Amino acid sequence: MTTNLILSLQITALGMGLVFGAILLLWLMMVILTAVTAEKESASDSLEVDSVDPSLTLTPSALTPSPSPRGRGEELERVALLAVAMALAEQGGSSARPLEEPPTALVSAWQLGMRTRQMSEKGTMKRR
Amino acid sequence: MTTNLILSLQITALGMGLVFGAILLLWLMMVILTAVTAEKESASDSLEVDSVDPSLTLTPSALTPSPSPRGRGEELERVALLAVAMALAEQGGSSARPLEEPPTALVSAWQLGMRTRQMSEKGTMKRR
Amino acid sequence: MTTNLILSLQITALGMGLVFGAILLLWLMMVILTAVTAEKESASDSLEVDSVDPSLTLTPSALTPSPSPRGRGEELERVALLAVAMALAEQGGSSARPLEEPPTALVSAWQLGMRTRQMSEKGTMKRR
Amino acid sequence: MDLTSLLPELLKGFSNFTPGNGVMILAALALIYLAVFKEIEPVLLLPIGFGCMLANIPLAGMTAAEGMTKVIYDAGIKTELFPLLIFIGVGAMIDFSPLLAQPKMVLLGAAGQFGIFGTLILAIALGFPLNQAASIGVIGAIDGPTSIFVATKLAPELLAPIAVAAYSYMSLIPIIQPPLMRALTTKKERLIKMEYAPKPISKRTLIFFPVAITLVVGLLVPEATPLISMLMLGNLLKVSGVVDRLSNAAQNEIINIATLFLGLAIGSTMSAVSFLNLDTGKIMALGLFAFGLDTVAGLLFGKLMSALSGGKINPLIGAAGISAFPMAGRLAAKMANDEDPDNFILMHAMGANTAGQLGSVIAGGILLSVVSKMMGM
Amino acid sequence: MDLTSLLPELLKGFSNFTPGNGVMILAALALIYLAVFKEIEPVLLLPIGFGCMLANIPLAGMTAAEGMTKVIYDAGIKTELFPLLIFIGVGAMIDFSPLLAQPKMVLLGAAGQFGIFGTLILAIALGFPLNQAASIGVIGAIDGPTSIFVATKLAPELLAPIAVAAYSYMSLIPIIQPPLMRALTTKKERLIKMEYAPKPISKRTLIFFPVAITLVVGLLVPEATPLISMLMLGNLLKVSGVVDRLSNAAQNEIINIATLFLGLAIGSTMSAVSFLNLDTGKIMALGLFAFGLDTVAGLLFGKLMSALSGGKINPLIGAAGISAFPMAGRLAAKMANDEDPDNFILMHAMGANTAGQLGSVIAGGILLSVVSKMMGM
Amino acid sequence: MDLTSLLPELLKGFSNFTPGNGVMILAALALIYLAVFKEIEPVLLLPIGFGCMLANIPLAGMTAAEGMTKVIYDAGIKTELFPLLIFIGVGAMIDFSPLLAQPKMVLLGAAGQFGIFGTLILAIALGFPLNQAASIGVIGAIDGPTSIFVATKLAPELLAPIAVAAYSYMSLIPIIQPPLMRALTTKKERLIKMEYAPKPISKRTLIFFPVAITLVVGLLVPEATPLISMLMLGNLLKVSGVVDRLSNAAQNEIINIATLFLGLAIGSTMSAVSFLNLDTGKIMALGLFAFGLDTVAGLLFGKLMSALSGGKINPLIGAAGISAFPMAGRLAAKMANDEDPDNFILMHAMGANTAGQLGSVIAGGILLSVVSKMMGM
Ligand code: NA
Ligand code: NA
Ligand code: NA
Repeated sequence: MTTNLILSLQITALGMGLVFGAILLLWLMMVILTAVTAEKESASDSLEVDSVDPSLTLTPSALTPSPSPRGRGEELERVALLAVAMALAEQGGSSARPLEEPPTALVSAWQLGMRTRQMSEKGTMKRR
Repeated sequence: MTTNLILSLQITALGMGLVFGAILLLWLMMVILTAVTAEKESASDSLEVDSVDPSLTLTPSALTPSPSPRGRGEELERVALLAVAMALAEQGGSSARPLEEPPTALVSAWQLGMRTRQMSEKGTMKRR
Repeated sequence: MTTNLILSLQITALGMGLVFGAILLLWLMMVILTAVTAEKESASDSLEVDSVDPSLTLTPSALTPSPSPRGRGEELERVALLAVAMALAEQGGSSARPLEEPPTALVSAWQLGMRTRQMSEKGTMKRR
Repeated sequence: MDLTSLLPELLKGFSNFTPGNGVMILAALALIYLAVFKEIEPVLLLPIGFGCMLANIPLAGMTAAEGMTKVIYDAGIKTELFPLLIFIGVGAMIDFSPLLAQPKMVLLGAAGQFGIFGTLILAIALGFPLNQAASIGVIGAIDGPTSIFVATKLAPELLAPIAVAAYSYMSLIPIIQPPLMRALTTKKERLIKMEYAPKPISKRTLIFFPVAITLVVGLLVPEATPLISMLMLGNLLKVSGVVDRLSNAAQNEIINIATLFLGLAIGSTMSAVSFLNLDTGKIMALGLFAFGLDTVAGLLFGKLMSALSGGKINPLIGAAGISAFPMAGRLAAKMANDEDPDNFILMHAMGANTAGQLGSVIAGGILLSVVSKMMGM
Repeated sequence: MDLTSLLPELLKGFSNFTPGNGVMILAALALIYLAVFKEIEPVLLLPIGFGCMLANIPLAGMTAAEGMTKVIYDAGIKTELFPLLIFIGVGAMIDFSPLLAQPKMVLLGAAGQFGIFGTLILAIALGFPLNQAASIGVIGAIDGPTSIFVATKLAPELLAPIAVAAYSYMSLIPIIQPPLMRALTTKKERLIKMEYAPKPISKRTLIFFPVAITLVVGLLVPEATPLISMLMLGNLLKVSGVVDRLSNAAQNEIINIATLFLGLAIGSTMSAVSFLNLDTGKIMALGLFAFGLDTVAGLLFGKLMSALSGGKINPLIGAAGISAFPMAGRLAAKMANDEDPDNFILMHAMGANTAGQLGSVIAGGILLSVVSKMMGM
Repeated sequence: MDLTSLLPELLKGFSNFTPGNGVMILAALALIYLAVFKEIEPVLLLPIGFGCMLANIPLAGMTAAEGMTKVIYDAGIKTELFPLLIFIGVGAMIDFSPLLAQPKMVLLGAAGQFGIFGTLILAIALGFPLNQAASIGVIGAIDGPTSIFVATKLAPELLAPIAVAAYSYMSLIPIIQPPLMRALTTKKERLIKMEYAPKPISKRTLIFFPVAITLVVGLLVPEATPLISMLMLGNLLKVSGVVDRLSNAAQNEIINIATLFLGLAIGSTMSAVSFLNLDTGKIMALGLFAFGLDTVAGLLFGKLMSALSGGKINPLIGAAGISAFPMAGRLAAKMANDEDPDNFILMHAMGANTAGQLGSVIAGGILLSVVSKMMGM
């Protein structure tokens, strides 16, 4: 039993160490990823994110009150609006959101094409 | 062949006897069940049933003309209305019905919660 | 290698011959099929086709400008309209189209029946 | 390469085509025709017909060891998964409140099963062995999944004709039942109006009911547990109101996929070799007999209940006890309404009809239990 | 035929009924009750409860070699397909932008896994062998599919109590966490407001993120690859925006069908023989301990981060690092908001919460790796 | 416990990582990039790319004997279920009325298959054995499920590069075809206007058509039966109008789930060991050659028909006979319309395009039949 307990303590030390190690690497990866991808983005691109998933949680850029000089009340107002929007989004389900068509060069001439519609059905897709 | 026929007659007697026996026990169970659960119900609870499944068949409490002194015509009117409602319900499909949110104490604070929405999607769920 | 190449040439000759042979038989079959089924059709029946699948491609009878004396411009106008209709149909998805109830003698009394609704859900079906 | 050796290979489709294949393909076309143009249970007869067609195209390999329909058959029919999955969906579509509002209606669900046993007797008399006779008898359950489930257990070799008979006659209910209804009831009986003054059914009752049914039937007739439990699981998913996701999945993707594959797989067993024989004809005839006998038994029991109640019960609702949910229930109500436009017995008929559904499953389980025991299976 | 020989056959359902079956059926009814009337994870506890009921109806054969739930168990649990399919759907429902906007929050997802290892130690001390102790510990991942996946690999015999514990306590988070939150944080700490001024997250970042996570975690902890990759596949299907068909299938039919069958199959392992023993009780207690320890560790680490940051971090968000997505995140935000109606830390809490989801999967994989290696599995 | 012995274990992900894995992961990222940012057949290339990534994470075990993608591969690729299920859905999306209105268009569907055989010759010349050469040739069917079905039967070891080539080039049709169209047709030819005066197609014709096609093709080319029958089953489900439930299931859940799993399973065969070799490069080149040769053959046959008809047929529609439904059809119509805004040949092009779909399946079946026979398989 004692050997087993010592073993389990070792597993704990090792395991938590590895978890923290892996998470630290993820942190590094995320910092690099956001840095690398951000510099390739235009402002308009980043706006798109707002509508990527309104139903799951608040999106960052929508909240950006940040070190602004605006009054606290104004900020709260916005948060309240967001709460309402969130509740509505949750009622509506994810299929209701207006997913904008990502603009692509190659296929754009074929957006009307049936294959596109049938096989990927983005945008105005209604079914589920 | 004759032994087989006798056998089949025995099976029939036994089988129908068992079917009736089982059904009689079900009858007993249903009487007990409705008695037991009814006494635990408030009036408002029983109303809920009305909307549990309008699309499948008439619900009992909606018809309750019963030993009322009202005229036969009035009753028929209600039945006719029901028939129309049924037909409409059948057209609309089961997804159209307004399923009221069952009120529960524990989770109510979490009704807005995503997990609830994602994993059980009751009430206003639109999809399919 | 050379024997293999000769083999592959033989396969090609044989294969393309068979493909053309099979396709010619299909041609024959289609001619017979359209002839046989057409003579059994009333005009009203053939109109139904229009709505069988507006979302996938233009339907023949909708275009029938044919050896008509109408001006080319009028025809083009119709084609343009069709293009718009097609685009809309593609946006809307196949579930949006109004599928008319095919009239049948036997089951018509049971159109209201739940089994029909539950098990085949045609016509106004909303789900997905 | 000797190209001439390929020529027989090229015509193998035709050279292996037997007259039996021709007959079965005509039968397949007839099934598809009935499904599409007469709308006779199209969701099942169309896939069955198409599967039958495929099974009779020589060398197509769909039914071979690694063929598609064989894979589907092994995955869903041999394991009995498909009828059970269909029952989850059917359960989510049934409303038991009319039955719970008038529990005595449940008795009509017992009487309407006599056709099962009467047909079994007749099948034995025609020379079928016990396991096959029982499988044929269960056509009289007048419930597709029950028939398929029992036949798969007792006599899988007869699955195709039994399934075809069960679903074909199911849609012919409006043709089979009315003459018997008129013959066995008097106009006076058909004019009987029934009071409908049930106590309201609470949501709590509706939720406890499927659980209680599963336990009671499961303990009484263990062999009926798979069928009754999946029917009740579907019902519980719906009435609980808390798992609409699952309830909708049961009523849509699960039942649709299972139905399509079930039909294809059953149809694919209809090869000329195994289907074209006298037995198939006998089974079709016995199936029709079963439907008729069920109706007669139900009506006679309805007349008995009518007499015992002092004429307060319209015997027509007895015909709804055969199952064939929900068509038989509506037909009984329609007959009464045709006699007297002021007579509405739909709620009573639907109560008897859902009772028939329960009775069918129970009778199927009892038959399975008794016959398995007798045959030492 | 000797009819008297059939009589024991007819009562076999009752004669084979053991007191253990009775206890387990009561437990099944309790699970169904909690699911339906208390809405405790109904999509899982209702099927689990129903499956448990079926497993304790004697001779029903659902769990026998060719029984329905056995077929489903072999197809989806033994192969570990169901938890992975569920993860595809869950991944398509997660939004990682709050986490990407504040990467340091990811540290909280590591601290919230301490309960896994603390519980493992306790389970060893209680006499469980290493593989079982690790499986019990992984209840502390506070993530259903992770717990099921690891338990299936290490100790499938404990799958049912582990799954029941994981999902039951999951819904009790709002009851388990608040007392610990209040006990371990000062009012001053709970009042801390947090700035939320992240740089905007581009769509490109959101698309690269699931791919990068799969690669990094896959290389670091190969054993975590199945779980993390399916979670990230689901997320990629959603954020890519080009395969809505597949994303919707993942969030609907795939997750619904997998959830229903997973629940039924897990419930069906709860036969009296295998479930009714002291170990089950110990597991339920250890599971509760794991939930508590996770919360404590998360909060203490939150306090540490708060102190290190000079009081700019509200330690309550540490409690969101345990996983239990998304409830723990909302609960932390609600606690702060209850103290001060002007205090909104939802975005930070959700960041910590999604970090907890990642941390749980990673910790599960690490545990699997270390224990497999040690046991020479 | 010796902790130092665990260290290599901890780095095993990296220590087992080969340069080949790195290359394949880059290829996977490229596929995902093309799918997401260039929208090249995303529903297939995204799962294929993701599956490829997983197959090259060392020791992840996804492709091991009991790994997830192996389970899916065995269930759906080895059994050939997935391409057939996809065909049910595709069939429900095809409208054959333009073809039925102008039956002679069907000839163009034969000419557009020459690329299959021309590529086979070239592959033989490059040293591929017959079964592999035939599998590579069938990329020229320009139809994903047909390519996958035939390759699975003849040379499953080449499945991944063949599937990747088939789907990648499919989306490059708008880049591959136009130069060939301009090079092989004169401006005068491209300006040819075509009368469109078909007799109306009755619903009855549309219903009989899929049944008749199944029977005729099934008897002529039994090996093509699985593919053609599932395509036609899907079409029948739709045009019959009586089984919308099943038709919708085919077009949605069945095709979506099959597509996602098919992609993952195919991608998971792209391990460095089996994919990174010269053959893969050759196959990609041969695939491109097949696409071009199909287009050329189609155009030349279109010119022949144009000449024979006295200039009443626009040869551009010949390029639509290659399959690649429906893109090739639209592309031909667009080319004509670009030359003369008043020229509309869409209906003719779609007729040729659906004919190409039929021709592809038939050619695939013939190839399978001939090669199987020759190799004594
Ligand atoms: Na019956
Ligand atoms: Na956790
Ligand atoms: Na082709």
